[in-house]
Amino acid sequence: MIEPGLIYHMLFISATLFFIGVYGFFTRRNLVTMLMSVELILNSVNLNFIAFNKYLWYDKLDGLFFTIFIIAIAAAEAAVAIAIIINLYRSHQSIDVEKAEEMKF
Amino acid sequence: MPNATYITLIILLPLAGFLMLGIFGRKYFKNTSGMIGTTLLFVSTLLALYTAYGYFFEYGKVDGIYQKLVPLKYTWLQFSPGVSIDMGIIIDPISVMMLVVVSFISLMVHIYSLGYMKGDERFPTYYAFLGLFTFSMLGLVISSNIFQIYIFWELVGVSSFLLIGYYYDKPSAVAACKKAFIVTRFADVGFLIGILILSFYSGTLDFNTLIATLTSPESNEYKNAVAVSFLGVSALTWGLVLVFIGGAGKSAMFPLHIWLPDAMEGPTPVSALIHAATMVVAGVFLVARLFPVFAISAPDALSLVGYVGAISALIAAVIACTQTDIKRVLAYSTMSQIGYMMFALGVSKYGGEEGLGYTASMFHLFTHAMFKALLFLGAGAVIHYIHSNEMKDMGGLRKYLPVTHITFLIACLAIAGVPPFAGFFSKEEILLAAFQHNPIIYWIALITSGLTAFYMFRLYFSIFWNKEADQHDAHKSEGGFAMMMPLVLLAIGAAAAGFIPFGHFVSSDGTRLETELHLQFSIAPVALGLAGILIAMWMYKKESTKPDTVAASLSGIYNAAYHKFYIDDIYLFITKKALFNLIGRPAAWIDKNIVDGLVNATGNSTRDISETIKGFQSGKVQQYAIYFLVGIIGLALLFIYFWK
Amino acid sequence: MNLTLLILLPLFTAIAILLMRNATQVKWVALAGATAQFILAFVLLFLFRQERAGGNTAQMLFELQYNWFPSWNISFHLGVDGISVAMILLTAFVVIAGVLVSWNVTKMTKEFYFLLILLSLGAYGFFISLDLFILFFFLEIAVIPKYLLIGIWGSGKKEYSANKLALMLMGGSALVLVGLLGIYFSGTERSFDLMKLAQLNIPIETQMICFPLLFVGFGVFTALFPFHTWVPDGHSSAPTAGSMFLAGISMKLGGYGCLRVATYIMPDGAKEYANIIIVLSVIAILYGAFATMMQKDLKYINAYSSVSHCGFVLLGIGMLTKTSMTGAVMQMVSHGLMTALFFAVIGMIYERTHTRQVSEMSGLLKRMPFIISILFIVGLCSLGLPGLSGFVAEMTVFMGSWEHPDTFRRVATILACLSIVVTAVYILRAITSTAMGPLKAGYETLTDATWNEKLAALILVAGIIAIGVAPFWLNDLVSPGAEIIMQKISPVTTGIK
Amino acid sequence: MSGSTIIFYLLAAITLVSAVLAVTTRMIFRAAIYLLFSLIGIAGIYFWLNYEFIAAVQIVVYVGGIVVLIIFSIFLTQQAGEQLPKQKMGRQLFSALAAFCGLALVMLQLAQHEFTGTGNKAVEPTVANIGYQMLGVDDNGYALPFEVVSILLLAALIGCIVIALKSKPEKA
Repeated sequence: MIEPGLIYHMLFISATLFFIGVYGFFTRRNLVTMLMSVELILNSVNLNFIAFNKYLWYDKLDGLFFTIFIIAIAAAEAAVAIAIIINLYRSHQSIDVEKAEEMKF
Repeated sequence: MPNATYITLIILLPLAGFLMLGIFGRKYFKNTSGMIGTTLLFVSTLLALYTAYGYFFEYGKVDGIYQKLVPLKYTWLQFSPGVSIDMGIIIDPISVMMLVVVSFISLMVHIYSLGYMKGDERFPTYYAFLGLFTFSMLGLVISSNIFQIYIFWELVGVSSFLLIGYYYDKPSAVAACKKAFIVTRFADVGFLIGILILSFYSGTLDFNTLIATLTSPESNEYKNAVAVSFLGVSALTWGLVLVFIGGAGKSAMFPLHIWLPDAMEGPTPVSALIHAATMVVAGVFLVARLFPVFAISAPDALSLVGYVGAISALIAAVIACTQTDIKRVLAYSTMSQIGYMMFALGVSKYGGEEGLGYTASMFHLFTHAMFKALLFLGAGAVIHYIHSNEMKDMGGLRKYLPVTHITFLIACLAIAGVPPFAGFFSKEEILLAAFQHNPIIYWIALITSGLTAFYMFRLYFSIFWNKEADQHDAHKSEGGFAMMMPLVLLAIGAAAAGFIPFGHFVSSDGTRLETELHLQFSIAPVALGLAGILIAMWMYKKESTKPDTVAASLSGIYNAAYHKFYIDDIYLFITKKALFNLIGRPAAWIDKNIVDGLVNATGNSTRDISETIKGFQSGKVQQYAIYFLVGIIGLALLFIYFWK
Repeated sequence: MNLTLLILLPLFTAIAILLMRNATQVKWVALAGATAQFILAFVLLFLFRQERAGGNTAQMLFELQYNWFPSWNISFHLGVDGISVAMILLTAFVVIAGVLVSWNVTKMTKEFYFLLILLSLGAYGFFISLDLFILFFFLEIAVIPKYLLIGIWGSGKKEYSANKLALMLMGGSALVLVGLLGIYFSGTERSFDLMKLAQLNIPIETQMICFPLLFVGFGVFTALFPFHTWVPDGHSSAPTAGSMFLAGISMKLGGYGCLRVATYIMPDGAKEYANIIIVLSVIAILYGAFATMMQKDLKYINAYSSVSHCGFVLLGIGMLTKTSMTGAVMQMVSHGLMTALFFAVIGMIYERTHTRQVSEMSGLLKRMPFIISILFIVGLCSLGLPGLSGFVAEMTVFMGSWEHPDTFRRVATILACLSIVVTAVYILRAITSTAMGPLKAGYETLTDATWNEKLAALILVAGIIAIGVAPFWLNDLVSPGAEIIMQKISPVTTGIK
Repeated sequence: MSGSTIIFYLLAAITLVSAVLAVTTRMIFRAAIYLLFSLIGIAGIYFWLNYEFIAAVQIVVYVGGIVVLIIFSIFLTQQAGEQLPKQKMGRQLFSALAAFCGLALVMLQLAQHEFTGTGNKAVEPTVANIGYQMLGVDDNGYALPFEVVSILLLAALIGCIVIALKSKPEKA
């Protein structure tokens, strides 16, 4: 019923997804697209939790709960992030991160 | 036993005067300060005379030997067991003699100044400083501890500094007081190191113990002190030579004499007191105080004293012949006479007949104080009248200043060694001592004595004869009673002091020393003296061109002497050029540029590094994220593969 | 006597100052506080002498110990011996004089006095701590106000000086801290307690490392060559009271630390490094003196001369004899009083002439006899005139140094002796050209000292003369303490038997 | 290769490919859409693993909520049709390299690691089980985190409002 070997597949997917998100986070200059990359990263983490829950610790539901909470927090985070982005857009007329660099030195 | 209270009072009364006048004088004793100072000193002098009487005639002698009594000793600063600075009083022939001389001359000067300094703006300050000086000088002579003597030594130096710089708005006076202080200070370092050496080897600072341990060849201290040597000279000799350097500085011995002529910038009574009669003989006194150690344990040091004294005597006499400022002539004469005292000590031995030089030296100190103070005070009277120090402004004053004239003449005769004035007796003893022990010094002394007569009478004739007095205001008087009385008293002293049988009271080992005149021996010096006087008379009695002719014919030596043998210039070169430029300036430069530069460089490099590093804080989120990831990967690699 | 009073009194004074409404109130509160400190210091002296006369021979008197941070063995441990009492007296003298001469400060008066009092709090705490941790704590309290005093109320290139001073002193403190921790972790017993550590026999390897750290760290405070460059800049930029506190108190923190902490705890280290200390201090003495000769600004002259004079403190410590240690402490007290007075006088002159350049002044004696008399006294004290404190201290150091028969120390002592000539040169140059000579045009209307200036000067002069005329009381106070420090250093061969 | 496995690979491929496209395309609106597909792919994987509840939540919150939010914000801040500015080549290469290194490292570690599951009896991730445990206050209950998250959500809500508020013009 459960193929333990599949956990490797799941983890490979998760890791790949994570680094795709990282790559996006590094290369995108638009804040909204950076936010998307962050969502990808969060999802890769969720996938990890679920995979472990499914294949290694199926006697508990902890991984699942973490996923639920992460999704909740991600929702909150996205909302706040977007509020910040909009505010930034108002003040800078742009959401290019390269231009928002007041916090240097 | 002597009464310590009286002796303490002798010293403390002038100090009280100093404190009272120094602190409250300007406000409350504007006009009465002179009288206050003089009265206090008068009491001091009476007490000193009383003490002298008591010591010499009542209790001082035990079994025919004058004892060194210590009626008071108080531990002032304890360094280690046995080594302490004590404030004490030592009563022995020389200290009692000095007590009398110092207080008496000081009293004369106090009285004289009542007239001389009248109306001066800083009258109370003047008397305060005189009080300070008298206090320190009296303290110096009764010191029972070598460090105590150093303490008062310095205090004497500072009061001399203050009094030379009394006319502080004259730049020359300011320069002179600085010079005097610094030159003597330089010598004092020698003294200090000498004290350190002596105290180290003797294990004490107390004079009596120190002399006792360092003169007994059996004691361990003595053996140690002689065994250790540096550059082939024993530690003990080094110590004494260094102490002598201190004395030489204070007593203006060659080559540390350069401050003395300049010190004449001070008020004339001060010159009489400090730079003629009392302070400048402190060096002689110091050598006399340590005389047993010099004579018994370090004859080499003692002969150095002798030669330095002789050279100083000669050089000063030569220079004195060429100077035109009357106070400077007197200053060089002082130096020359102190040279006499020094070499008299130098040729002396310890004990009995052999100790004639010691007695002679002290005797000369005593008589010299009288006639040199008189000369200065007389010169003061002249300057007071003429308002100039230069010989060329003077001449024919004998009619206007009769008292001064007579007293000055007496003093000149005394210093020239004409019998029966005081100088004759003391000088004869010195020459005799030199003749017995060291022919070289004897010949130098003889020449010097002729020169002395010459330059003193050059001075005398230039002031009182020479050209006829011109338009001096007739209404000006010679000076009041206050100025005349000290002149007369001192003249009596200068004339009669020679008849005191000095050897009965003061001798190297405290025993009675009979001194008699050897008439056949006296012929040479007296004849030379008279010759000097006659030459001076021939050259200077009438206004003429003879002096210039003579000077021209001796131009080389005359010029050298006129420029004080260029010693001042050498000093100036060493201090201004060498010391300031070669040490001071580089030190300041190094501090500013190298040491401080290093500090600043540390600061600057820190700033530069941070300038570089702060580029990382670009404010760009993505860069931060990349650093973050690279860091994580790096750490992961580190922990996984390298740091298992 | 409860020693916490010495900490609480300045603390309450400082708080009271903060509560005051206007500058006048602030000044009077500060003066009252300083006077109370002054009285307290004398009460301490009196009680201390009484205890000693009563036969109490304990090393530290009035000891007091509270647990402060038990898990790290930090305790609030206070106590005084003669050396501390001497330093406390010095602090009290300088504080009251400093408060008095700052009477005319108008800029942020409240903060100014607050910082002054805070600094005194740090100093008192430092001198009475017997626990290295709180000792360090108070050391830091004493450093920080200086930065502000110079940075805000200073003159000239004050920011530069304030930064330099604070950084160098902080660097010194950092070394001290490292050294303290080294000691703390070295022994078998984790302790910061000074008295305990002194009994512990710290291993020689640790001493070899920690002694230089502590000595140099404290040495920075007391102008150890070549870490002295904050001295001229700091002093010359500081306001008058700031310079007084800096030279009179702060530099003494270092000397006291070198003695009480470094040398006392690590006698073997001290012996190993004695020669280096001697060399550095002789360099400081001579080099400071020669550098002073070339200075033109009165404050720089005094600052460089402080380098030279503090060299004597370090020389006395480095010579490691009881007499020289006593001399070092005396020199600290003497130099503290003297240099505070010197800065006070310079401040008074500057307030009137608005210049500190020696060449721009002349003949001031005519217009301000009081101030110039004080200048003479302090100058003469500086060049070591007997009857004033400088002489006593320097001579004690010389005598102590001379107790070693070896040539190296002899030469060092002789070189140090030579500095008294150089000192005479620069001091006379400074005071004669300011005070004497013809009065400079434009100075005809200058006025003499006011009551507060007179009072401040007289208090310090009284201290100087008290030591100079009667040094035995200070000697009696200090030398037992020095003896205890010396006990652990195996008796150096002394020539004087 | 069973059908189930094929479906799994298919879902994985959808997820990864759309993720790559989402981070590389220069049309911002398309990026959002690719993200949508990627998220749906993940939801599919959850379904495939029999975690229906999570899959549902994934679709409701991510697909229905967050992506829509993102699309709104795109509309609010950007011309939807515009192309995104191009990143510097060096940065792209370096990022790719860093990401690849990280991935390689993780993969290497994963491949070398031996996972062992517990032998206990499985708990079915039914909605009832989840519900009981979520609000349970016993040892395994998640009531407290639940409350915390709810407060966090509230805070986020307020925060959003505050941040996005237009600042009032300052009174003179």
